[in-house]
Amino acid sequence: MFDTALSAADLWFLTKGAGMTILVTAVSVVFGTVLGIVFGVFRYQLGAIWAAPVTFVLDVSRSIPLLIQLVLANAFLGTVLRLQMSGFTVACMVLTLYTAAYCAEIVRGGIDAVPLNTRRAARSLGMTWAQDMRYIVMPLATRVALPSWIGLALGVMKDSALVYVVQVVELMKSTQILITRLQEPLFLLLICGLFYFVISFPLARFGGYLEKRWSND
Amino acid sequence: MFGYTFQWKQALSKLPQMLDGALVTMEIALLSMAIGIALAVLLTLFRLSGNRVLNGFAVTWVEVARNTPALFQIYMAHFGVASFGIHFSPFTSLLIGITFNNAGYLAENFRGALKAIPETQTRAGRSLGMTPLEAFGYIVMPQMLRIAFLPMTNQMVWAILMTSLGVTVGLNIDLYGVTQDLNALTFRTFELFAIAGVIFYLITKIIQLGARLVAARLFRY
Amino acid sequence: MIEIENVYKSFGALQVLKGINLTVPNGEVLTVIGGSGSGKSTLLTCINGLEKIDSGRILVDGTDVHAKSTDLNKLRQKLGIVFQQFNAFPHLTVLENVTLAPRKVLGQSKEQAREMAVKQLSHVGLGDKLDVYPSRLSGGQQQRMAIARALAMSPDYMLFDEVTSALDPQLVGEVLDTLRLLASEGMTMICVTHEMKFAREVSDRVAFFDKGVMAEIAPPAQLFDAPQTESLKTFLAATH
Amino acid sequence: MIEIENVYKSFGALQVLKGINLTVPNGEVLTVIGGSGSGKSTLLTCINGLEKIDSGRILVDGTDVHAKSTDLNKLRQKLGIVFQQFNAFPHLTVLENVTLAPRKVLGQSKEQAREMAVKQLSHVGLGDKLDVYPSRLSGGQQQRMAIARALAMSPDYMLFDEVTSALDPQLVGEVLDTLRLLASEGMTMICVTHEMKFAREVSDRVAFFDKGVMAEIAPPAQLFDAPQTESLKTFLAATH
Amino acid sequence: ADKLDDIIASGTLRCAVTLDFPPMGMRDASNNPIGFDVDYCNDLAAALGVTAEIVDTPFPERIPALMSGRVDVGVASTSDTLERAKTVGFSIPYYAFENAVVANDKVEMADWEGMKGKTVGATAGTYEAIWLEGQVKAWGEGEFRPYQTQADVFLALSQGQLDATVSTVEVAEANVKSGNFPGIKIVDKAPMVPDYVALFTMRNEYGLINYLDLFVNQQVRTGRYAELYKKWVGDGEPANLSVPGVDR
Ligand SMILES: Nc1ncnc2c1ncn2[C@@H]1O[C@H](COP(=O)(O)OP(=O)(O)OP(=O)(O)O)[C@@H](O)[C@H]1O
Ligand SMILES: Nc1ncnc2c1ncn2[C@@H]1O[C@H](COP(=O)(O)OP(=O)(O)OP(=O)(O)O)[C@@H](O)[C@H]1O
Ligand SMILES: [Mg+2]
Ligand SMILES: [Mg+2]
Repeated sequence: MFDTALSAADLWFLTKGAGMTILVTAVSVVFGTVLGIVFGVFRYQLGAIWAAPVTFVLDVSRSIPLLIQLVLANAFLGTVLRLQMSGFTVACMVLTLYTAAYCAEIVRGGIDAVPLNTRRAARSLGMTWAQDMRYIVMPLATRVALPSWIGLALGVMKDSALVYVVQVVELMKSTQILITRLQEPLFLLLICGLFYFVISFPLARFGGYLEKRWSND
Repeated sequence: MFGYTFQWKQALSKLPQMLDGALVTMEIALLSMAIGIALAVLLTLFRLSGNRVLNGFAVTWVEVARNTPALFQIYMAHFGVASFGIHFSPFTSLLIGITFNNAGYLAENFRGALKAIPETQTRAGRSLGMTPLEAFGYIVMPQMLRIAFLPMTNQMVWAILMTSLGVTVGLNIDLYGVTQDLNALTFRTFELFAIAGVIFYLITKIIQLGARLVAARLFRY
Repeated sequence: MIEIENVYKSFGALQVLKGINLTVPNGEVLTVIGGSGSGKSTLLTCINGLEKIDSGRILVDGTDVHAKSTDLNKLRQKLGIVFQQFNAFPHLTVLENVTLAPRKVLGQSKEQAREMAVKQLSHVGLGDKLDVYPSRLSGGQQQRMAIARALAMSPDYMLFDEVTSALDPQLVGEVLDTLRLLASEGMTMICVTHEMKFAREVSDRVAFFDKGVMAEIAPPAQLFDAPQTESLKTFLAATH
Repeated sequence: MIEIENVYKSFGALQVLKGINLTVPNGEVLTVIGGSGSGKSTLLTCINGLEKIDSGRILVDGTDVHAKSTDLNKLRQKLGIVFQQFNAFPHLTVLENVTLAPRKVLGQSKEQAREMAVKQLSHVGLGDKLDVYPSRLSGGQQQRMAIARALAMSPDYMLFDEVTSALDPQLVGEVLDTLRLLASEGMTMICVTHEMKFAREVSDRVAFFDKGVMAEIAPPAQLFDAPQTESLKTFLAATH
Repeated sequence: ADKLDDIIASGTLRCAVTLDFPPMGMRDASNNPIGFDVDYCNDLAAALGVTAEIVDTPFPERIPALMSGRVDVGVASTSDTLERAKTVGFSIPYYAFENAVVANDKVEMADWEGMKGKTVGATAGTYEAIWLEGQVKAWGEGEFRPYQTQADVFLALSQGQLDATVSTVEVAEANVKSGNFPGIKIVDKAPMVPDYVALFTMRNEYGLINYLDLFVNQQVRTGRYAELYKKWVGDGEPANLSVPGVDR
């Protein structure tokens, strides 16, 4: 069907782009999750009023296009503060906050899903707040939260396509570069889509599987 | 304090142009939601139909929409399909891309919502003499839309945010496009995009507030 | 008249109805009793065609319910049914619950449907709840609304499937009173129930189901006071 | 000894406990009965400090439960409590459910905790379910596991809050038997229950709560056979 | 130490180059950067005695990339507009473009005024885009679309999504010649003031700007300018870089 000039080197170039996509995603998701858990517990524990500043920041990062966040962070860190940061660093910072914002919600939802009575049972056995959190709430909340968390990780992976604005050459940008040279947009886009799909689909299915498995016990 | 001098006045003077852009952004988001919801209901029906072809079509749509970046979908709607000689204007391309994405995500939400509606509701409808389609339309769908209302609000917010990707297909009349055009002229990047960010933030807040009011009016049960 | 002729029905490997024969003439109140899983609910859903049968025939006014050519949607308008679980449509007010099917299925005008609905709702004692949402109703009120909803289609037959078993004890009475009223007005009814007192009082005949078989059928006095089979004796002993 | 002195407690505007005075000496089995919403559960959760009180005092072995200086986590180890809703930790096996607190709170070794757990689980008849997850247990078994879990902390007092009301009738017996066993072993117990027969048999005294007030308290024979107040008479009439 | 010292001390010169702007910047078959601007940056690095690092920067990102400190200088065919000079510091011009009108084969178009009423586009943020958008506004009919990259513009033109574009003659000729974009033709010169492009760096780095001026001057003087022109653009006269009648 396709008579293509695409070479093995070009495929390797795309694979490197996909590698960058995965790297940016992995870094952001790891740090974002840690931060999200901290914020999530923090919000749950402090109550709405004390947690308001954090809530606001997280809310902002969910309410402004990622593209603008990247441009602004880049302009602010680089142009205003004159910090010498690579585009990769800026991209990871923005995506980390972005991940944390959604993750905090997921964590809070997970904690909320642990029945109050189960927690009461733990406390009435003499467990401290921390023990209750560690041995009862976290394991149970994880079951509720993990499927959404996988969804989030995949979302971040897809949204990382936007980090091209800070000169990070990831999968989508690699594809555009090849389109520039080879002028086979449809074919290259299909390959690019396939790459995304191959990374994303198994994980998405795994999330669905966990959800199904855990929803009936 | 900074090595950079802010020039807010110059940037703020462009506010009217940016607000015009915000209107276009909202227009695209609203249209894409309206069409997206209709398509999502259709996809949901396809999935319920038991017909393998229709079901396969719906599943493919949903999986592609959910497993590839929105940027990809929009780029595809403009440059990809043009390889078949089908040309859409930037506005239409963006609308198609976002609508495709919305429909996929909403269909999945609807499927989840459907699970929460007891089968006995359909039975009750059928035993009053309704056809399957009537039972779906009058009984199941309204309840489904209520359960899916919050996810729908989120999707609306995402639709707003996704309009920023229109620049990749040559759109320059939406909020992000206008901002970028202004930036190309003056390079007051931080100021201009900060203003755009505030406008986006306000739009999403208005949507969320509006959704709450609508929900209060619509779902009194 | 409802005629049930040698009806068999299985779910997978599980045989639920094993050759049921039963005729319910117009005007009769038939009560069906029996243990859990004996096939009572399944019989009702087969009568109005919500479930298919494996063999045999069910005729309603002479129409074969499970024939290909039968317009089930039309047929069901004749057959009101009320289930154990409250099936109120939660997104509609009480009035809308009752007027929905008359308007959309029978094509009645808004006014026409409303008039009928108000009549039926008053009948079941909900005349003052028209604009309330079902979530604000008690279980008993929800069941009475479901009855009014079925009656608004002007059915010729009413099927009741343990309409009181999901209710708190103090609410059972109000729903049974509604059934009594209907019976006294001459409605043809099949009532699946666990309320023996009610069955004894209201029914013309009582049928006892045991593991998919109609083990006994007789007027209440006879069935309750002189049970013939061992299984009925055990059943009656357990429910007293 | 548990001493409750003039305890008041409200949730917002709703006054739930209105001056409760009660002393439970060691070794006593006290049963608490009363209508829904009369404050029985609230009293129990106040005794082990899960809820704060508005005024009055609660002393357990002389320690003021609600004093700032009291180490509640320590105190709660003395006070086992089992709730109406099954509170199994669903992600842990039966054995892990029971050993968790002894290991993490009391700092017992794995073997030590296991030994105790096996003993208590056998005690309540679950010696063969050690490695099963709670979702595979019946309600009655879950409740007995909850009792074993509380007993594994070697508490001096046990509080039971309607531990049988969420159970199917046929499972009630097995849990009540476990309570009887405990009582016969001399455990100090406060049991909130609706099982009048059980209350009559097992208790040293029965307390009747009515709208946040302890309306009557007496040995079972006296309380059940010669109720003093109108409200207790009505209550007993309704539950028979 | 100023920027110039910093670059020499660090041993690398980071240049913003736009790599979808053939023949000025592009990629070879193994996706490595090549082109006039790439060579120009390498020359500059060599003169400074450091190694060059090419940072691929789309047109709209060139100045932001500099302002955020991601690059040291821009060697990216950047028009020296007065508006931009408020933000960055330009060297003397190192190249000058004439602009051409390029159209899709299927479109009837005799000269540049044929663009009136058509769907036209150019690369967002470029000199020619700003001119073309102004023309479309002045005509009051037709549609203007700014795409993110030069490649997207020609892709859209080749697909027929655009009727015409304005681009530098060099780019237009290179793209027509390459055969990558079937179905496009050069119609006419665009009636624009020649587009002088310059190197740029931070506005206040006078030492570096000074150095850049001299470097551009030396490139012409030594014949390297003509050499690079021949290598990347082809036979013919490279544009005159001085404006008659005025000094800078
Ligand atoms: N849709 C179904 N699929 C599979 N099995 C079913 C289905 N519906 C009912 N059954 C099974 O058929 C048997 C008879 O069910 P049915 O509901 O008719 O009994 P019943 O007499 O109404 O009992 P109950 O008094 O508990 O309502 C039961 O064993 C039930 O599990
Ligand atoms: N956390 C709470 N917040 C607000 N109100 C509460 C809370 N817990 C209990 N209540 C209210 O306090 C009152 C007493 O509740 P409590 O659970 O103590 O009653 P009870 O005697 O145990 O009743 P039951 O027999 O139904 O369990 C009830 O009206 C209840 O609704
Ligand atoms: Mg049944
Ligand atoms: Mg209670």
